[in-house]
Amino acid sequence: ASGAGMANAAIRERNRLLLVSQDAARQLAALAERERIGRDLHDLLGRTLTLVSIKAELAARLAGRDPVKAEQEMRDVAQAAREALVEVRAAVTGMVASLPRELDAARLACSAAGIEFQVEGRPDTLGQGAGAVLAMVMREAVTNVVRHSGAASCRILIATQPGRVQLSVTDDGNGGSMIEGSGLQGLRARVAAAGGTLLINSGSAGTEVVVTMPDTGAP
Amino acid sequence: ASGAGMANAAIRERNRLLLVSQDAARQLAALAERERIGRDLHDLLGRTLTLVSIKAELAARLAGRDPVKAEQEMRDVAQAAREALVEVRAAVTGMVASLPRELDAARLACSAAGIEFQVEGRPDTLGQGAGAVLAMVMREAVTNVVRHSGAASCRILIATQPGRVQLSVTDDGNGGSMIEGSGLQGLRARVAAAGGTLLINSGSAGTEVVVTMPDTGAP
Amino acid sequence: MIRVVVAEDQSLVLAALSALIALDGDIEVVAQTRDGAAALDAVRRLSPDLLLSDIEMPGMTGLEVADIIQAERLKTRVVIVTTFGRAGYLKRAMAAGVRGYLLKDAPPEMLTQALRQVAAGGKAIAPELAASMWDAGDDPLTDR
Ligand SMILES: Nc1ncnc2c1ncn2[C@@H]1O[C@H](COP(=O)(O)OP(=O)(O)OP(=O)(O)O)[C@@H](O)[C@H]1O
Ligand SMILES: Nc1ncnc2c1ncn2[C@@H]1O[C@H](COP(=O)(O)OP(=O)(O)OP(=O)(O)O)[C@@H](O)[C@H]1O
Ligand SMILES: [Mg+2]
Ligand SMILES: [Mg+2]
Ligand SMILES: [Mg+2]
Repeated sequence: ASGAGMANAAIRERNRLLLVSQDAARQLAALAERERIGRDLHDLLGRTLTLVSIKAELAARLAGRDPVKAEQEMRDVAQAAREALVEVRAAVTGMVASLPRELDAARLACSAAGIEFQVEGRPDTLGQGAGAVLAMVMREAVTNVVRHSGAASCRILIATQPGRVQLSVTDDGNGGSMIEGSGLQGLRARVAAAGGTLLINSGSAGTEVVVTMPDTGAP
Repeated sequence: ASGAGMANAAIRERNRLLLVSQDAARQLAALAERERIGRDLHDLLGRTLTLVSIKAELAARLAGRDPVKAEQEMRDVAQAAREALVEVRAAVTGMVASLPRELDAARLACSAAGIEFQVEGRPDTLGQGAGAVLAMVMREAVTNVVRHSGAASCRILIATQPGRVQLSVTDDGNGGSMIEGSGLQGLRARVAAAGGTLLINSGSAGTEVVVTMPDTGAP
Repeated sequence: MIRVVVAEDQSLVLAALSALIALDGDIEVVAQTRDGAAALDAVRRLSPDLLLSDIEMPGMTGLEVADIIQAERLKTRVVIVTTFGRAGYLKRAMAAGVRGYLLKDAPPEMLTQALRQVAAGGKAIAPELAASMWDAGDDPLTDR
């Protein structure tokens, strides 16, 4: 990260600004995303659940005097719920993190911070389950490299073997205390929940985060 | 935004990096947010809608043979739908943009870009409807100031009168073509949809975006 | 009569699902259980024709119960019902010898039809879920 002709103070200033502006951009983006999803859901659910509660009430009233109509109301309710479920399923699939997408974002973050970024291995051959967990791991590990490492380069290695996959994020920075904050703790929890293992090495030659996960290759 | 001792090239480089890193941070943040919300909703909705569809089917079948049981099933369905609505509303309320929160984000974005930021008026007295639209307006207008204006300062003015509210975002930058891209177009559409008016002035002394909205003050 | 143990951790769903499949009269629910351990216990004790089970439950998942039933060579056949076809579940289910894999909100005729089919020695997989198996990363033509 040595911009030609930039004084040391200028470099430090640049790094400070990068971090502040990233925080700001992050907040804005999170807000925008929340709002978009909020609107979608509000529309979808508001509509379905309101319909369900009204029709179910109506059916309950009809049950004693007009069972045929009551039955029809209840079938409508079941149908509405099933249709909403189809939409929710589609929305959720669109939301799952993917490793290739996350690699692009990590490449951008590193390039912005002047950290060289290398990838070895094929991110696109993983099953969606393992892919989603590894995407989260990579996001947190690379964010830490950018924020804490002072590294000049960051290397991602993806190694697949039958039935399992290993991801490592290695930097050549200064290492750190690695006293686990919410970032590393959350990561550890998610990896464990998915049946994987997490290994962290940090020293004066840099930091390495290695995750091994079972991978059935299933979607 | 004049870092002492920084050459012109260095400043340009810094600005480029700021934008790139903001993009990266934005992508990362949006992904994270989507995933978090996705998980929560997935669970809430999946549970409720599944329950509704199964119980409604059961009630429909019972209608002919056991009207008392059928009625009870339908009341359960209505109850479940109502409870889910309350939960969804609570989740969505936390998601919709609010002007005070958005002002904080704008202050951060400007400070990161070295632009002085001033606010006059009370953002916290608005009704939620007007507040959400103005929050969106401000987000887009301030993003434009940071990206396009070259300004040294940005001023936000919020003026409330009985029944209406006016927000202006003024910068002292270079002005611009103001040929409307998706940013200004989207903003115009939302303001119009909410019954407000949008006015844009741009010249060599800077740019001013003024929105006037009806405001009932209702929460 | 087809004898079924039902396992589902959401008690309202458990009750409604059990009542629903018993309506036609040819299926009898011999036990309703709310977690994996209780389901396994009921299967061992009652030796039903079928276990109709949710996946995500406290303690042991429906797939883990299916693993054990297969390992112990019990005669009970397993039908899984789920709300979302999560990544990898279907393949795991197949590996555990599961015979039916359906959406919980499937129309009841489809559900009871599937139960009869599996009890008779067949298989039943919801088309929505079967399709998802081939969506990503599993193209037989791509050689890693
Ligand atoms: N690549 C790295 N190089 C140097 N130090 C690191 C690296 N990754 C983590 N650390 C150290 O480990 C600590 C814990 O990391 P962790 O991600 O848990 O928390 P954090 O990044 O400080 O905050 P957050 O909870 O927001 O992620 C960091 O504060 C830092 O000191
Ligand atoms: N405060 C400003 N100062 C100078 N020029 C501006 C300002 N605001 C907008 N512009 C000009 O108006 C154009 C249109 O703005 P608009 O927000 O619609 O699009 P954009 O910012 O280029 O892209 P996006 O769709 O991402 O917002 C900008 O490209 C820019 O040239
Ligand atoms: Mg961290
Ligand atoms: Mg814009
Ligand atoms: Mg469950």
